Amino acid sequence: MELLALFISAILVNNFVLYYFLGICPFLGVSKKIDSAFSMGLAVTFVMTITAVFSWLINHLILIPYGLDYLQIVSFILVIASLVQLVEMFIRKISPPLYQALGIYLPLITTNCAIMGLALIAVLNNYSFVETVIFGVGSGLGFTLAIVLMAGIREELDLADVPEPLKGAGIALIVAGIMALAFNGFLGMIK
Amino acid sequence: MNLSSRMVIVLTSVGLISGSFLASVGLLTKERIALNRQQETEAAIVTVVPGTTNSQIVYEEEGFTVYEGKEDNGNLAGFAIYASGTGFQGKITLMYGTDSSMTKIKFLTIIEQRETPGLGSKITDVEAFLRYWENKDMSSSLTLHKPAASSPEELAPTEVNTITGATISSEKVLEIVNLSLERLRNLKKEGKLSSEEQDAS
Amino acid sequence: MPAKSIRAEYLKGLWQENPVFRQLLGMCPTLAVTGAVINGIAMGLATSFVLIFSSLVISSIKKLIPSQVRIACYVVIIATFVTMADRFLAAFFLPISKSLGPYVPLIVVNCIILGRQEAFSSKNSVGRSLIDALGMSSGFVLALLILSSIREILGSGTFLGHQVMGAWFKPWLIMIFPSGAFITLGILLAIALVIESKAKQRR
Amino acid sequence: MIDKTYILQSSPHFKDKDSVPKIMYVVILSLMPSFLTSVYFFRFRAIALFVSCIGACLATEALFLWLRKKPKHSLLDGSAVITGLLLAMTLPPSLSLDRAVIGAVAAIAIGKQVFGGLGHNIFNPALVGRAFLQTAFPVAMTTWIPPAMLKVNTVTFATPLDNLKFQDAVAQGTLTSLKDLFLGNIGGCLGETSALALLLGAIYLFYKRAIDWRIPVGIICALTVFTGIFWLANPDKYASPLFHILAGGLLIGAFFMATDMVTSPITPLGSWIYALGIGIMVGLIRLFGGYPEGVMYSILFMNTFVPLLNRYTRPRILGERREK
Repeated sequence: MELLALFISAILVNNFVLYYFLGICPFLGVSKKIDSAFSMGLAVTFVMTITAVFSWLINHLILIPYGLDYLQIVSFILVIASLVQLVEMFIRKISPPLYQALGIYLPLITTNCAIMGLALIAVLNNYSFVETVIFGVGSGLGFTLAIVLMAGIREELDLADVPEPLKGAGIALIVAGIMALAFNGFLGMIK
Repeated sequence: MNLSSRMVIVLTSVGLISGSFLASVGLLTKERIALNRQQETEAAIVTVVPGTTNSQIVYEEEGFTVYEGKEDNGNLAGFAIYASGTGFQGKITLMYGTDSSMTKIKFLTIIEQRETPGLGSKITDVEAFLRYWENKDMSSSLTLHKPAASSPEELAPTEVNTITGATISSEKVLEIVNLSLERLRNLKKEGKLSSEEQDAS
Repeated sequence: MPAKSIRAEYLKGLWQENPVFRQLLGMCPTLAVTGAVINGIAMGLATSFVLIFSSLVISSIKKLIPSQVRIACYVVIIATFVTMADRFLAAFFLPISKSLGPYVPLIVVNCIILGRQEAFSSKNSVGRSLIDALGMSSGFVLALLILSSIREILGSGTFLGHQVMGAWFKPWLIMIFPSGAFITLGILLAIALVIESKAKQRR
Repeated sequence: MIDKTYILQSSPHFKDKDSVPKIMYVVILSLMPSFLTSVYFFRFRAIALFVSCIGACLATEALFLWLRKKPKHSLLDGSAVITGLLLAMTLPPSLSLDRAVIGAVAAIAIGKQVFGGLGHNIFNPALVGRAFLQTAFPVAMTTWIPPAMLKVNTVTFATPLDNLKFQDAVAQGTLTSLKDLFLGNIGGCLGETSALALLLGAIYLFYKRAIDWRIPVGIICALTVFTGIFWLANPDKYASPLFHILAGGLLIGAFFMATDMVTSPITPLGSWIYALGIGIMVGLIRLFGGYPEGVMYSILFMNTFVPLLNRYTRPRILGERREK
């Protein structure tokens, strides 16, 4: 039950984009078309889940037992970078169509703060292994939900008469603000 | 020198240099950070059990710690209970102090919270919330006074106040305290909190 | 290097290439920590520290690094300085370190920093890189300062914790919330664009 | 197939100058019963709030039209008046006027004009204004006064849903009676208290065919089923579906806000999904959420899905292939 609560809260209540402000760059940059937004969301969810697993293992099997917590930042970022590389090679071998869909987004993910943020927030909240993985999947899905909704709205806004200076990032940020207001309704739902 | 060996050498040396840098930074700041943490706990204990000059842990489990506070002359000043739980938006950790016979809650303080700024975060506000927790009867579960009272005199000895507009955050704090009170009463019944026993062991 | 170009190199970070308003970089910390001015300034300074020192180190060893592994080297160097900043804050400024939470370690993935290394430090002399980093840092601090001032004054009625609005003012809590951050930054970006297009017309 | 292509136009459906004000005036007229009951129940406070909200909405609209050098005629199309009217109806009667003005400015500015004005907005402007106020001034937005008819000597007064959520009204037996809910002699937002007045307006809207019937029907059905399950399982703890339908902002939301043509789906299937989503989310928030009421959040939340719903429930034209 607590795991379910954690999962839903990661998607809706503590949404990575709308609550933690993580992954704003892809959220603004790759949300112009629904299809690419969806692929980006999937890629992020995928990498987040794997990162959750590996960052927890490294933190609890190496860094904490040997008192190396000051290497956390360096090791997490290196793990993420190499994981993205591996995932990219792996997908290219296993499933070329998937690679076609996700390929161009994978390198972008290395500097996506959502992935690093996931690892750090999981450490900060002292999540157990299972919790970390659930948190990773949930956060990834939350990111996907936010970016796909945003892309839908931005496609619609292509036809709208948005004031010139607000076009692009400006209106996207205001939409995100109103989305954050709407998502507030879920506050307190997770006990 | 060919390219690949140059790559390896550069990467290793960058790694080594930054690693040693970090190791020294880590060592230099480690003590200070640990000290910060300890000071924070000590300050909280003194807030909730005034007069404490010396404290030690008498019982500890996940998210629940009981400290015993002693005065300068060695007399028991009271107990400080550290407890944590989920709030409206994130974890709340708090500490409250009792008198030496564990009949009354003396003071409550919030150590960490991530409640809504300006609303739920008022649980850290002395005027709006914390002063309503002074001298509460801890022999049974406490209850919330709704709607908010405007002065502590309006409350019964087992009642604490609600924050206007943040009922849930107030409820969460109450819940954390009530749960830990129950644990505390059980521990006391089982005699696990007597300091003599601690001293002997 | 002539004095004029030094000035231009510095000033471009403040406005024309301002990382937040013009390049839309480093948006995550810009939104996340600007609920209070003190947090905004602390974040700005921590990021500046990392940017300036990584630029110095990278521009001085750029010839030694083979281009195939340059990103890995940059990341390690940046992460080193980030850890130093993080540790320093935790050791000496605990309250600030606590309120910034995960966003200090997250400087490591701030696109401004890696972006400047790729775009500038890896190609320019140590001096020019330093000036570029100083300019970008100032631009970032400026952006954080503007956003956090608006949010703190409207959201709490205070500036750096001091009451600046009269008793008549009722704080707009929304400004401290994520929604307020998004909306304010969106409006600021639009204002920046208007100013820029006006300036262009004049030129 | 040819018939179906008629629905394919994108919102807004009404582009010609005549029909926009006409529909708007039907909506305004349909809100009159609620307007009158709120003035009856809350007297001067109600009038002051209506005047300041509508005035501020018109002024903000005019400011934007002037800034963007647009023709002024859209100021008189009635849409800004409706936004002001609806916003005022969702405010607590005790709200101070300066706050109401802030909400009205937010409604028009960030709810409507930043998207390019009428027909382009994604979210219901009045609800954006209300959500802005709710987050900015949470205490003032949840402080209620008793209606003038009720001779009670309290300054503050809980709404039926507050009682349900925070006072355990079902178990205590203090739940507001359905008759009071229906007539509106209760605490709450200006225009939401009297179910009777809202239903009168809704009948007029149906008669004029001004709204998509699927949306209110879907919302009410979803909420009935959702709250009905819990009520049947444990009637000592949960309130009946009828209570949930009559209480709070459900009726005004279902008939007057969720049905806003610009911000609701254009396809029948989309409308059903949208309405069910709102109904279920209202139930979730009221039963398990942190707030006593969730109509505003639910509609705004489902507003964000409308572009996706329009896109994926659109009937495919014969021979059309999805582009790759």
